[in-house]
Amino acid sequence: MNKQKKGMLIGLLIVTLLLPYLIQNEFYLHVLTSVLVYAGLASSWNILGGFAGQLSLGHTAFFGIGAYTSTLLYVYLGISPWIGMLVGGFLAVIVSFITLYPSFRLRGVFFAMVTISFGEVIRILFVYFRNKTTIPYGVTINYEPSFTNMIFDGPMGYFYVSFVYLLIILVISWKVKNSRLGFFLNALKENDEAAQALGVPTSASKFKALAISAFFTAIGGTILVQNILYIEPESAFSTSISTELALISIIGGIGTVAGPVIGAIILIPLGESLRALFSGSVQGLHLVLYGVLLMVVVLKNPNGIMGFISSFNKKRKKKREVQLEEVPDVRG
Amino acid sequence: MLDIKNIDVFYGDVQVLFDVSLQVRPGEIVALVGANAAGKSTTLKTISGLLKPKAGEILFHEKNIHTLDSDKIVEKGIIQVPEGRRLFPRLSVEANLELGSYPKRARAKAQDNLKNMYEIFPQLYDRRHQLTGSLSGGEQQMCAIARGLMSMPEVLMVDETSLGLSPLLVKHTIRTIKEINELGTTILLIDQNVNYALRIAHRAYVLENGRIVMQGEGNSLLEDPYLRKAYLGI
Amino acid sequence: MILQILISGILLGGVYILASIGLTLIFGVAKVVNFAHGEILMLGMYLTFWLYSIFNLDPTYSIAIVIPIFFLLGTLMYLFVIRPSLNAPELTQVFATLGLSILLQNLALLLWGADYRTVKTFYSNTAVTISPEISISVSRVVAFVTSLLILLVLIIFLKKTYIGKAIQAVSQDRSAAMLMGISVKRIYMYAVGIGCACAGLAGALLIPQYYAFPTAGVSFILISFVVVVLGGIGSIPGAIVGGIIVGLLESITGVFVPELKEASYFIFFIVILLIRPNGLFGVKGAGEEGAR
Amino acid sequence: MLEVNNLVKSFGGLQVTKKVSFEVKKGEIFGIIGPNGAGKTTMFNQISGFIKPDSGSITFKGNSIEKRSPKDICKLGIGRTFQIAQPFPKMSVLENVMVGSLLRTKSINQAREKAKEVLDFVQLNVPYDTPSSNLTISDRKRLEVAKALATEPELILLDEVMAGLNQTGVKEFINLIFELKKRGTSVLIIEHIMEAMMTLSDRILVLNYGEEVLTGKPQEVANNPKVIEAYLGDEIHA
Amino acid sequence: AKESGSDGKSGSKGSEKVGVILPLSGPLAQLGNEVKRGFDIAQEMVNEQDGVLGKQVKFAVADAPDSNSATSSANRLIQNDKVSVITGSYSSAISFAASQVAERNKVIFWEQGAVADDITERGFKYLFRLIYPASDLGRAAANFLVDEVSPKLDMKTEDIKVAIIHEDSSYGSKVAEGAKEVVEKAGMQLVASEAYSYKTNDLSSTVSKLKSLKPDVIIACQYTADGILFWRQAKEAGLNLKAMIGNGGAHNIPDFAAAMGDDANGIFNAGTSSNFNTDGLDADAKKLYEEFQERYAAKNDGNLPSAHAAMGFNAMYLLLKEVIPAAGSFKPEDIRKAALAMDKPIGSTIVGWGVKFDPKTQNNTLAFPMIDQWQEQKIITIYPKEFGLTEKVTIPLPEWGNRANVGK
Ligand SMILES: Nc1ncnc2c1ncn2[C@@H]1O[C@H](COP(=O)(O)OP(=O)(O)OP(=O)(O)O)[C@@H](O)[C@H]1O
Ligand SMILES: Nc1ncnc2c1ncn2[C@@H]1O[C@H](COP(=O)(O)OP(=O)(O)OP(=O)(O)O)[C@@H](O)[C@H]1O
Ligand SMILES: CC(C)C[C@H](N)C(=O)O
Ligand SMILES: [Mg+2]
Ligand SMILES: [Mg+2]
Repeated sequence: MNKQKKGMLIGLLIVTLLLPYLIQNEFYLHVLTSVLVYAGLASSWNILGGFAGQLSLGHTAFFGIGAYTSTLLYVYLGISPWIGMLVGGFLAVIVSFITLYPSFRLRGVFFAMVTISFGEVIRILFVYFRNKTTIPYGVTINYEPSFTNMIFDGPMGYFYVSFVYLLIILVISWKVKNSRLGFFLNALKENDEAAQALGVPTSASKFKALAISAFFTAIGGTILVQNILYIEPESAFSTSISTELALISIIGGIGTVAGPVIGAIILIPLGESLRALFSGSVQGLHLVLYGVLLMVVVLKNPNGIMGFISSFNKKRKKKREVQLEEVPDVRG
Repeated sequence: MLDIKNIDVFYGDVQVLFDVSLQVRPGEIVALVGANAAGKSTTLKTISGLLKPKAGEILFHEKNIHTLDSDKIVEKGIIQVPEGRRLFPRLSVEANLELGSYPKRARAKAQDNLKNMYEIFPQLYDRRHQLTGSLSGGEQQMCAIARGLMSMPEVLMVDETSLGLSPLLVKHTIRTIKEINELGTTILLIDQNVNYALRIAHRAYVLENGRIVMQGEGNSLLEDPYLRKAYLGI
Repeated sequence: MILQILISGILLGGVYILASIGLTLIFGVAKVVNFAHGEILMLGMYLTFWLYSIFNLDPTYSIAIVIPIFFLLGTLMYLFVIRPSLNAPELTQVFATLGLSILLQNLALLLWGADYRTVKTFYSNTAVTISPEISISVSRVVAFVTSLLILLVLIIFLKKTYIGKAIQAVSQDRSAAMLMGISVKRIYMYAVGIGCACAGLAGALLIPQYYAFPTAGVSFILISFVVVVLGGIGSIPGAIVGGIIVGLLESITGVFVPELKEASYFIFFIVILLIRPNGLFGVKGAGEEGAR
Repeated sequence: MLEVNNLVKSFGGLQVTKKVSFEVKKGEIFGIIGPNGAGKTTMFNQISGFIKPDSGSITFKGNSIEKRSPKDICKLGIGRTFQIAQPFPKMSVLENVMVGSLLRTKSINQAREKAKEVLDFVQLNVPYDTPSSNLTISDRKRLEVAKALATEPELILLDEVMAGLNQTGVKEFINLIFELKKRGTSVLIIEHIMEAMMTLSDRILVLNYGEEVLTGKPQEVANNPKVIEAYLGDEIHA
Repeated sequence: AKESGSDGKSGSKGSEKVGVILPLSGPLAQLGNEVKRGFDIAQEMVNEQDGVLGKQVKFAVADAPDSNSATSSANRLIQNDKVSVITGSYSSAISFAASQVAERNKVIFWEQGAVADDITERGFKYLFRLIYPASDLGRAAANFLVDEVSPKLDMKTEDIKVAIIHEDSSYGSKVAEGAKEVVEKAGMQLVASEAYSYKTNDLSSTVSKLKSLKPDVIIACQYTADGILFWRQAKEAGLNLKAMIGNGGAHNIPDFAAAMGDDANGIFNAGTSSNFNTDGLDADAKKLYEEFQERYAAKNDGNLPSAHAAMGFNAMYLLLKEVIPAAGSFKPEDIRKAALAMDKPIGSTIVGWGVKFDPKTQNNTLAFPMIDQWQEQKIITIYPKEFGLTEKVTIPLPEWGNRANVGK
C-alpha cells in the first residue's frame, strides 16, 4: 500500500468515526449502523463466497445461531452478550463444519442449492425444538442499557460497536487476501484440480475460510439482534438474509475487500429510501422499483462496482467480440 | 470462392492481424502456417464470424460474410474444427456427431454421414455412447474432425489438424483430408507440422506476427530456404 | 391409511413435478438459473384466474391462451434478463432473476392486491372415493397426468429434434455451438420461452387446487430446484422420480412429525447430493473432465 | 525413484491399465508412447493421485503413494502438467506460477521471485501481468510447465507439452527438458512427436490398449515391428 | 413519507402526523392491507369532522413485511416524521420489534390486532393493545365447544374426541395452548395436537391421520392459505366432523367462502366479528358501525369489511376521536394518561368491545372474541347472545355436500 492510499484510508476512518457527531438525526444514524453491520456480515460472507468461490446461500444459519445463542444466554442465564457472542461464533463454526464442509465437493449453483437447504433445515429444526421448550416463539430482550448488556440508550453506542466489528473483519479480509491462504483460495476457486496438482491444500484452505466466515457472520447476528432487541426464528433464519449478504457482495464487487462495504453503502440506504418514499402510496411500489434497480445494477455491473472501478482504472474497454476463451473449460 | 481482403483484427485494443489477405479457390487445400501466436487461429475465428474485422472484408462466393453471425456463415457452408476440439463434453460421441449435421443442408443426409464417419474412424464407433468429456485426447480430436465433416461443408477449416494424434493417426487423418478434398470439399488448414501441411496443400500462406509474409504452392514453399530454416529447423 | 398416504404422496409429487417442469428445461437442460420461476408460475395462476372470472373459461381450456402468452413472456425475459447475463459471472444470473422475482411479486401486489383468488372448476375440491379409507383427488390426478404428458413431449423434443439437441449443446459450450451453425441467441430464446410456457401452464393447472396471490410462487421455487437437482441435472425422468420422492417423503413425515415435513426432503436432498453430486440420474463424467 | 507395480484400472467394463509395471530412475528421462486411448494419461492420473488405481502399487522415494491425495503427492515431489492445459484463467501469468511456488514458502515475496525465475526459465516471454486466459496454445503449455516446476519437483510428469508447438518450439522445449535433467530432475514424458521422444528419452515404455508392449531404448522401440504396426505406421519419418 | 388521505378542510389549523406500521407487502400483505383500509376510513371520517384538536390527521406509512424492517421503519417514523403515536401492526412479529423502538423513544405504540400474549408482558409503558391475547382466543373457542356445542352432540363429555391443529408460529401455538388447557380441563379426549408451517403446500397426510383418529371436533388455528388448503383436502378425503371451530386467520375472511362455497357453511369461528347484531351496541356505536360498513362498501366494490378492517377502524377511530382529544395534545405522556383513564363499557365500540386498559399490562381488558358461524357463505355472529344475529345454529355439522341449508 502506498503512502497516498494509506493517508486516504486513515482520513476515511477519522471521518467515519466522527459521523455520529455530524449526523444528528437518529434514524440516519440507525441506517448508517445497519450499513456497517451489513457491510461486516457481507464481508464475512465474502471470505467464503468471494475469496473461496463457494457461493453459500445458507449463511442465515450462522447468523441465526449467533443471534439466538447470545440472546438466550443473556435472557435466560444473564450471561453478557459480549461473551454470548463468542459462544455463538464458535457454535456457528461447529455447525458450519457439520453442514457446509461436506458440501464443498459441490460447486457453483449446486453448492448454493445445498446451502439454502441447510439453512431451511436448521430453521425448521429450530422451530420444531423450540416448540418442545418453554422458550416463546419470539424472544424480547429487555431494554436495560449498559455496556455489559451491549444495550445502549441511543444509536451512538450501536454505531461504534458495529464500526469496530466491521473494522476487525476488514482487517482480517485484507490479511487473508494478501496471504498464502488468499492465493490458495483464489487458485482453487478458479480450477480445483489444477490447484491440487500444485499441492494446494484445498480442503484445509476452504476449512479456514469457512471457519472465519461462519464465526463473523454469527458475531454480526448478535450485534444486529442487540440493536433490534427482539428475535424470532422466521426472521433470524430467513433465507433472505443469505441472499442479501451475497447480493451486497456482488453489487460491491465479489472477492474484493472493499466490495462488500461499497455494496452495503449502496444497497441498504437504497432499500430504506425507496421504502420511505413510496411505501405509503401504492402497495408494493417500492419493491417493484427495488427489483428493477437491482436487475439493472446487477446486469450493468456484472463484476460489481469494484470491478467497474478497476476496469475503468486500467482504461480497458470491454471486449465486444465473442471469444472462444470466454467459456471456462478451455480444452486445448 | 473464399476471399479475405485486407482484414485488421483486434482483441480489445490489441491488434493481432494486420492487413491480411488470402484466397481459397474451389477444390483447393490451402495451408496456413506460421509460428505460435502468429495469428492463424485468429484468422479462422474471423472467417467463422466469432470475431469481426475492424477493417477489410471477407467474401464468400462474391458475397460479404464478415457482417454475418457465425450460424449464418455455417449455414452457407463454411465450418471450422476449432483448436482444442471444443466438443460438448457431457454429450455422447454420437450426439456430438449428430449436432455436426445441425445446418439444414446436412440434416437429410445425417444418417449416411454418420455411417461414413464411423467407417473413417472406427474407434469412434466403439465409443459412440461414451461422453466425449472422458475420451482420450486423440479420440477427442477424431471426434472433432468427424463432427465438422458431418455438416457437409463446402469449405472445411481445421485448426491444428494433427494435434495430439499418434503418428499413425496423423497419417490416417491427413490421408482422410486429402480424400475428402478429392470428393469436392475445399479445405483451409492449420498444422504445426509444417511438413505435413505443405505436402498436402496445393497452396500455402505464411503468417508472421499477424502479417502474411509469403505465399505460394505447397511443394515449392517446402523447398524455400527461409521457410525450411524458420519452420523446419533445417 | 398407509395406502392413502402413499397415494397422496405420489399425487403431491405430481404437483411438484408440474411446478418444476419449466425449470427442468431452463435450469436442468439449458443451465440458466431462474429464480423468478415461481413468479412466472404465479402469473400463470393469475392469468388463468382472470380468464375464469371474466370469461368464465375453465382452466383446462385456458391453457391454449396461457401457453403462447407465456412463451412470449419468456422471450421478453430472455431479451431483458437472461441475454445480458449470459457472459457474466454465475451469480449475476442468480441475482438478476432474483430481482425479476421481487419485481413480479410486487407488480402483482400493486396491480391485483394481496387477496387470495381461487377458481372453482367442476373437479376442484372433488375426489374419487375408492373405499371409505381411500380417496383420490381429481385435480391432483389431472395435474399429475398432464405433467407426465408434457414431460414425455419434452423428452422427445430434446432427444429427437435438432432444436432440442442444440439446447443441450449450447448449455455445454456456447462458442462451439456457434461453430456448429447453431444460433445461440435463438436457441436460448426458445429454451427460456418454452420453460416459461411450461411454468405458466403449471400455474393454470395448479390453480384449481391452490390460489393466486402475489407470493404464491415462493413456496414452489425452492422445492422445484430440489426436484430438478435431486433427480439429476439434465435428466427429465430424474425430475419425475425426484418429484415423487419429495412428495412421498413429505407425505410420510407429515403423519409422524408434521412440523418436519419440509425438513425431510431437504435432508434427503442434501444427503443424496453429497453421495452423488450429479443427483440420482444425473449425467456422470463432468467430474472427470478436468484431469484430462 | 518411482516404481509402478502391476497397476490395474478400469472404467466400467473397460480395462485402461492392465498390470503395468515400470521404474523411473533418478535423473532419468522416461518416455511413454502409445496410440490414442492407450491409457497414457490415465497412468499419469494414477501416479499423481487424481485417479485411484483398482490394484497394484506406486512407490515414490520409498513411500507408497497410490492412496495419497494429489496435494500430498505434489508435496512429496511429483509435479504434473495436464494434457489440456489448466491455467487459473483470471489470474495473471505470474500469479499462476506463484500458486505453485507457495508450496515451498510462506512468503509472498519469495514466492514472487521464485515464480519470475521459473517463468524466465521456461521462456514464457509475455509480461508477468498478462491474464492467463489470453495466452496462445504454446504459451499455455509453457505456463503449465512453469507451474509444475515452481513446486520444485524431483520428478515431473509432462503430458504432451509439445503438442501444438511448431518445430522451433519443440526444439526449445527439448533443450529445456535437457536442462531440467541436468539440474537433477527426473522426467516422465508423454509425447506423440517422435523426433522429440527419440532425442529425449533414456528409455521408452510403449502402451497399447492399456498393456505394456515393451520398454526399451529409443532405437529398440522405433524398430520394433509391433510398435511400428500399432503406433508409428510404416514410414517412420513422414 | 408520502401522506395519504383527504386534504385539509376549512377551519383546520395545520396537520399532525400519525405513524402507521403494517405488513403491506410480502406473505402477510393481504390482511395488512385490509387493516389499512380500516385505518383510512377512520382518518377520512375524522378529517371530515374537523380533525383532531383542530388539526388534520396525516399518516406516515411504513411497510414492514418482517421484524427487521419494522425496527428501522419505527425509527424513521419517530426521527424523521416526528410522530408521537405509531399505530399498527396486525402481525405479532412486527409488533414486538416496532414497539421496542417506540418504547425506547417514549412514543405511543397503539396495537390494534397482534395477538401474541407476551407482547404486553414486557412491562412497556407506551404500548397499548386493544385486542385480546392469543391464549384467550384459544380458550374462548374451547369454551364455546364445552358450553354450547357439546350439549348438542348427544355424547358424554368424556367421549368427545377433540383434535387441535395449528400453524407453528407464535399465533398458532399460543391459541392452541389456550384451547388445549380448556379441553383437557373439561375432560374431553384430546386425540391430536398437530402443528405445521403455514407455508406448507400440502396437508393431506395431516388429514389422513385425523381421519384415522376420528375426532368429533377440530379446533383449528390457521392462516388463509393453509386454512383453505386444509378444508379442501379434508373434503377430498371425506373427513367428517361434528364441529369445526376456527380462530381467526382463514376462518373469518371472505376468501374462505369464495374458495369453499357451501362447504364453508357450518364452520364456527372464534374471533372478532364484523357482522353481528348491532342491537347489542349503544346508539353511537351502532351509528358508527353502520357508517363504517357503508363507507367500506362504497370504497371496495360493495364488499363487506372483514373483522380486520373493523378492528383497524376501531383502533384508529378511538385513538383519534377519543384518546387524543381527551389528552388534549399529541404528547405521548398525555395520550398515555388519557388512555389509561379511558373506560368504555362493552357495546360501545363497533366491534362490540369496551375499552379499559389494565394498568399493569396496558392490554384492553374489555376485548373479547365472539363466535360466528358460516351460513349461506356469510359469516354470522351467534354468540354471545346479545350480539347474535340468529338463533338458528346448526350443530352437528352436516356431511360434505349437505351444507347449503346450514342455519335455515
Ligand atoms: N482471447 C484473447 N484475448 C487477447 N489476446 C488474444 C486472445 N486470443 C489470442 N490472443 C493473442 O492473439 C495473438 C494471436 O493468437 P492466435 O491464437 O491467433 O495465434 P496462432 O497463430 O493460432 O498460435 P498457435 O500456433 O499458438 O495456436 C497472440 O499474441 C495471442 O496472445
Ligand atoms: N472416466 C472415464 N470413463 C470412461 N472411459 C475413460 C475414462 N477416462 C478415460 N477413458 C478411456 O480410457 C482410455 C485411455 O484414456 P487415456 O486418456 O489414458 O488415453 P491416452 O493414452 O492418454 O490417449 P491420448 O494419446 O489420445 O491422449 C480411452 O479410451 C478413454 O476413452
Ligand atoms: C390472523 C390473525 C388473527 C393473526 C394475528 N393478528 C397475529 O398476531 O399474527
Ligand atoms: Mg492457434
Ligand atoms: Mg492422453
